[in-house]
Amino acid sequence: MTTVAPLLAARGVSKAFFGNPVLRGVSIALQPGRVHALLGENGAGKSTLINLLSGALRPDGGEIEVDGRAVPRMTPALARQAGIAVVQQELSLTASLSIAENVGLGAYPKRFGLIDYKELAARAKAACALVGLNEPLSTPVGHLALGRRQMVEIAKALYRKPRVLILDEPTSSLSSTETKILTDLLERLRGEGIAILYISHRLNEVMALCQHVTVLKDGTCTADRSLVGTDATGLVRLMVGRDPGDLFPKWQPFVSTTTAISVRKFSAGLMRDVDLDIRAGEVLGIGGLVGQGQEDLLLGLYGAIPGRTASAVVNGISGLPGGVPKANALGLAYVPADRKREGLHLIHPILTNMMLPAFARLPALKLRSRKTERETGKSLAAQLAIKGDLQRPAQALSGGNQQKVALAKWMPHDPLVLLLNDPTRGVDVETKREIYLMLRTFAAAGKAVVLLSSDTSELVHLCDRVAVVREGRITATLERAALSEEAIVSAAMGAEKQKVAA
Amino acid sequence: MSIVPSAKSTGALYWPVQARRNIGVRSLFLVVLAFLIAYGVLFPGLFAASGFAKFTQSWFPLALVAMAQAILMLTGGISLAIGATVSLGAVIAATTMAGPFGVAGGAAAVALTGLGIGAATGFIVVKLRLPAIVVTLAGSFIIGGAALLILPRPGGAIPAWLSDLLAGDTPAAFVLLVVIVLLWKLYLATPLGLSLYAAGENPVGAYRSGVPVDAARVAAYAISGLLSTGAGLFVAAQTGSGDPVIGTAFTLNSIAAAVLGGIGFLGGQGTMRGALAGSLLLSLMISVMFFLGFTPVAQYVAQGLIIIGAVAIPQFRKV
Amino acid sequence: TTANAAANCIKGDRKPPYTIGWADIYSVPTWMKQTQGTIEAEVETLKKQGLVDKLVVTDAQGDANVQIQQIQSMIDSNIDAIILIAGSSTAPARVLADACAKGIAIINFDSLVDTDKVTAKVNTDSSQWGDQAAKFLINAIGGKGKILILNGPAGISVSDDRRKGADAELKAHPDVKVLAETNTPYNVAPAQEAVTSLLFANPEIDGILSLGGALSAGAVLALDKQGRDQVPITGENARQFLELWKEKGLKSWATMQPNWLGAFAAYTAVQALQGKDVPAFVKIPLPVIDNSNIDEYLARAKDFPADGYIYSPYDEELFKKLLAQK
Amino acid sequence: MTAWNDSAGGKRASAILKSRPFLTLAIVAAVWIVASFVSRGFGAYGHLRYLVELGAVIGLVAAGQTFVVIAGGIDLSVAAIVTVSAISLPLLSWQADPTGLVSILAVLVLTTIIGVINGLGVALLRVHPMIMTLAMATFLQGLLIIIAGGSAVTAENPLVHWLGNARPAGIPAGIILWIATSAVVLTVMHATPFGARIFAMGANPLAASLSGVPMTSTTLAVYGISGFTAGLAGVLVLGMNGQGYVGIGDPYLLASIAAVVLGGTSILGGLGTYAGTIPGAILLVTITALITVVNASPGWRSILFGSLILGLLLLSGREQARR
Ligand SMILES: Nc1ncnc2c1ncn2[C@@H]1O[C@H](COP(=O)(O)OP(=O)(O)OP(=O)(O)O)[C@@H](O)[C@H]1O
Ligand SMILES: Nc1ncnc2c1ncn2[C@@H]1O[C@H](COP(=O)(O)OP(=O)(O)OP(=O)(O)O)[C@@H](O)[C@H]1O
Ligand SMILES: [Mg+2]
Ligand SMILES: [Mg+2]
Repeated sequence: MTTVAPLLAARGVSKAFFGNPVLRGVSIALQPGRVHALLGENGAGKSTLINLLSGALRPDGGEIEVDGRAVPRMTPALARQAGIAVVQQELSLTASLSIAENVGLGAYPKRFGLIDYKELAARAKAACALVGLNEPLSTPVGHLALGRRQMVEIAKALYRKPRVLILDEPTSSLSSTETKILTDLLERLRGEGIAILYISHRLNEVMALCQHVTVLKDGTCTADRSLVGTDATGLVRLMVGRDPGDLFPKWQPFVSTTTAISVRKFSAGLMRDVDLDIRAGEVLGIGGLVGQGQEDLLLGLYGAIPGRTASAVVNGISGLPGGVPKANALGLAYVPADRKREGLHLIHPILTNMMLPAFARLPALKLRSRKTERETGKSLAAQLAIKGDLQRPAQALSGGNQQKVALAKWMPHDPLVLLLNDPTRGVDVETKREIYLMLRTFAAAGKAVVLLSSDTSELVHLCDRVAVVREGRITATLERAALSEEAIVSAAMGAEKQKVAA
Repeated sequence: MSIVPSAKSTGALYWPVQARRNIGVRSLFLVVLAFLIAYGVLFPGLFAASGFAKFTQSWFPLALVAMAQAILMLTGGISLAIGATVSLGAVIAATTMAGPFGVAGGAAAVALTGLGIGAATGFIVVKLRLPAIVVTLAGSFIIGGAALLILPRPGGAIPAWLSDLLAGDTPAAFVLLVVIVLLWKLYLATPLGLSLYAAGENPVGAYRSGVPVDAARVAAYAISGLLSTGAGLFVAAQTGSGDPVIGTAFTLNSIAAAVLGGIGFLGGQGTMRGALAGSLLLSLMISVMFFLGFTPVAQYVAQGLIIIGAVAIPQFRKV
Repeated sequence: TTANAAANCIKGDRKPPYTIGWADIYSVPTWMKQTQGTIEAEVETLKKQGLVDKLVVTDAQGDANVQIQQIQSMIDSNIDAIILIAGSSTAPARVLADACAKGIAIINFDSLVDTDKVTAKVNTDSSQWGDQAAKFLINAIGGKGKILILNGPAGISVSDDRRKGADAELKAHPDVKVLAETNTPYNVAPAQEAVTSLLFANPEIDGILSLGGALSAGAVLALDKQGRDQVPITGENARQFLELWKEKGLKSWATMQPNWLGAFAAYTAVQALQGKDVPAFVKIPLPVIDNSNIDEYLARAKDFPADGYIYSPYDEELFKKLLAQK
Repeated sequence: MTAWNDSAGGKRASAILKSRPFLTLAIVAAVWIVASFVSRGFGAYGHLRYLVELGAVIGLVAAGQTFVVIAGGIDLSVAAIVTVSAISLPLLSWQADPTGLVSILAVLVLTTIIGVINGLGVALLRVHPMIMTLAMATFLQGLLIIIAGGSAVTAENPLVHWLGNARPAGIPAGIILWIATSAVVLTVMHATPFGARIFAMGANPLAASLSGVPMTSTTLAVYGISGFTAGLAGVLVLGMNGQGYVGIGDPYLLASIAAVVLGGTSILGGLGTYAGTIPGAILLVTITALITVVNASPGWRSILFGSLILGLLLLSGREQARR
């Protein structure tokens, strides 16, 4: 199999941004009928490498080869002609265009110079069917939830009938059902002889799906080998270069009688008449299929969208916070899922991003102390292992590091309740471990953590309780003893209505 | 999210897509309709051939510049040179059409100038990555200066038959508008046309998807220039002559019409039908206020209120 | 126009009391407000005589296209008379022809339209304005010297006509050197800014040919602020300029575009509607302000806005006389 | 922005040298030097001083405009506010106010309220800033019809006259006012949490609001500031011309926007500094003066003006890629 010329390969490519080397002499070869994993910590250069492979960026040195032949000036158009398709993370979609128009973007079927809508509909429908996307094709993508958009992005790649399919963290915003659809699909495509490059921070997926792995560390290739005979621990060792500890911190029961937040008949957005108690000292998981109203639950509690309630007590004060500043004053903090759109100011320095909650609550005209800001920033960066100059704009950080910044900015304020919306999306294992540890420590200090997550294993291993949301209601609240992936999934699917009390 | 399996046949995709795009502008359509009815009640002559002709003629140039502005805003651009470009178009029409090359030659000169100015502006904005608002501000002085060089004071002439055809008691303006809207729909049905939206809203993603982003944006500027000088030609025909500063007010009005019509500033948001409705509202407002007998002070106040109201009310319904 | 033929556009089918439409191009500037004041006063008088029942006012906000639309609306509402200051010397021609065909009396004053399809045009002679101003200035500087020319906005026929009117005199005196020319709105601030820069660039200046509006006041302020001696300057009847003239003891000459052109237009419209013959062009003699009569003007200053124009007195006798001229 | 980095000494100096404000300043200096070769008196100290004094008016209007643009908006009502300020000040002058200070304060309160109303429309009615402020400009036109020409008696306001004409220590009072305003503006913009909130709001309003930035009050404050500085500019321009009139503010709308953008502030919001707007304003008056002294027909002058702006824009930098 290795004797066949790779469909797509990089030979010793290098890339630097503004003089900072991001990739140094990296090689990778994608063979037909193989799912190739690309692993590495946040910022290791994975996305950059696929941007080189797909012509979105041009290498400073080295070569991109298609079918064994070097392509001197790779462009997205050339890549498309060569049958290379990339699934970017919800990046390439246009909200105001319909699903079909997005799926076909850049490769519309034409008739007399016009887009052939009939043909487009047929082909887009086929691509969408592959990923289980059954919304009407005329739906504007802006109306879709994040996970569904991700499916559109995948459909868009499939629409091009690729020979080489590159997926950059395709599952990070998918629910387990959607993930299952995707993995089955990739299995099938592999069987059809397609070369697949798969980037993910979810190692169990990698183990289940991939045959070969390339590991990047600080822009160099540290491993390029078959996955046969490697287990998850081995993978992590490959990535971080040492023996990994347990991903999840040891769970310890914490007895607390105080409730941090208590609401009755709470409605906000999609959520309807929910009763919920969040105890101080616990990590409360929120699970369910994507888009059932979980996000509205957090946003409503946070005062970011209008909510109604029969009664509410938040950190001892009755009534919902009427607005984000009030919620912050009550000790609530929220970390959004879509860090680029909701969590960060990409064009502003990392430091400024970290200080923003402070700016929001300090007296408006009190003079700032640059020195204190720098020190706070430094200690936060150290705490969360964010490397490099804090004066760089946040957009220069890799996705995972951006997530850390979005979390870090709340730390100086000692929030009593942390509302987290999928905080480990796109975060590498090491960082995940750090975040998990942080959350448990946080809870152990008597504070409350509400963790909305699309990663079921996270819910199972980290949380004290998990509330499962379906169609705007909490359909089950699973106590620790009853927590299992199966229990969460079945509650989410509504297979059986259960109310398990510990 | 509704997870409804699509039962529709795949053949009919175009029309559902079009229908979904109406959602944002429905309330504006209602406001415009209300004004149209009010106008019809106040001035029944609107439904006679000549009344209708005159009414569409006064709306037509504003409709064109609203389109010219909207197409730019869809790509994330903007132009402060629309007014000057209208003036230049009018001046060129009024100086060439009576000359040896005749109406056809004049029209060609007007069209080429519009395309050329637009393409040049687009090139500067897109390729040199300069902020559109200042480039076109500077452009407005250059283009306006050129108009003054060609015609230092109002003058020139448009052949009477052309004026009578375009701006007499004929529905020519309306027919032209319909044709232009059809052409726009046709353009939007081409890959380059539709990529306006992607290029405006998500240029990086569009580029990675293989969309010729820069070409789409430069083409938008060129079309915008063509529409602007076209509006100038019509104004010249409507008035029978050229005036080097006739277009000045169109700059802000085109922006107001487009934004009123739901076109966003960040690119990719809004529809042309919205911009057209916005321009129609601005035009109707003037006549309706006349027939309601508003004093100038009341005209200013009402105009401000209508504009704010048309934008704010739909916002409230969303909340 | 023969003696018993009615005036242009008039069909004789309209009976009093008339509705008069005042198609203002931009109602906010003070000159326009003053003009509207004279129109309203005149309409009050005509109302008392039972000749007029309503004055309809539109404001085109400076946009010639809107003015056309508003005139169209006036036609649609079957108004009896339209008086207007045009936003463009060419643009309204066609809509006015339509109005004329409907038998509406149209009196165009101040900014005129190049068309015959109006009942009457009423204005001072812009060309003569430039000519007389140039004559005064050249005379005041002794037939030779360096001058600046301040003019209104480019692309507008009024400013162009006034400037062209000055040409003959300037050509006739080759020793008068024009150092620089500017085009700005007829306002104080831009004139002051331009003249200040021009004074630095051209330290020797003997006179300033200013062709209207409040430009002269700006020029005087510019000289004053630099501590320079005032030079002979022409101007218009802006109150600020006349006050500066007196205060600084200027060697000056001014004329005006009397605001009562508006009142006269309304009066003329009604005359024409009543079947009286009116001349197609009523030339308003340029009133001259010089050192001999400036005090008369300043004595009435308090009746006029501080940023307004002190116009010459008028009455119905004057109107009759003007209409009688051939 | 780079000028406001917190890097160490040497790095900081080089950052300043490379920054947009400094670049704009360098361009101003270059234009002045070239122009004084072209025209003898152009570079005279008195002329430069006058240009800076003129720049003060644009600079004041552009101060508020910079805040608004950084916050992600735009204020199209500044011209009308300048006019309202200059026209209504004489109306608000009275005998019991010998220094004229009270009338000035009254006018500034008025224009600030106008600005706050803009802010209300933007923040609460969620009308796009361009539309809200355009509509406000339209309202103010109506207001002007009512109040303009009402100042039949020129009310002499000593403080206004002083601002427009005095030269303590040889420096025009307008320039002193501008320097003082600039110091306050720069401090508020770059050294207070309020300033940081504005940048955050402009760069990403959604993220700012989820981070607890009080959006409504910040928006009101931003437009209020714009109303205030436009009002202040109206007072100054009234003093410099001795008389207010309708249209006195008109030149400052596009000039303020151009000064902001030429100074390197992104029209998309979230990035920029008033430190760039200051030379941007001086640059504009310099070009205007240059065009005035060049002998050419109006058409050519206009073309020259536009080309100069375009050329300088090319020099002074490009918009960064976004999103
Ligand atoms: N356009 C750019 N400009 C500047 N720096 C960049 C740019 N793109 C990437 N980088 C930097 O290059 C490094 C590699 O980024 P890249 O996105 O490839 O990492 P990654 O391996 O995909 O990380 P993650 O797992 O977080 O997605 C990062 O440190 C990032 O800051
Ligand atoms: N022009 C740019 N300047 C600075 N940084 C950039 C630029 N373009 C992209 N980046 C950053 O470089 C990194 C690589 O880009 P890419 O779009 O592949 O995101 P990513 O790492 O896959 O992010 P995510 O995992 O969140 O999807 C990202 O962090 C992105 O924000
Ligand atoms: Mg990545
Ligand atoms: Mg990533």
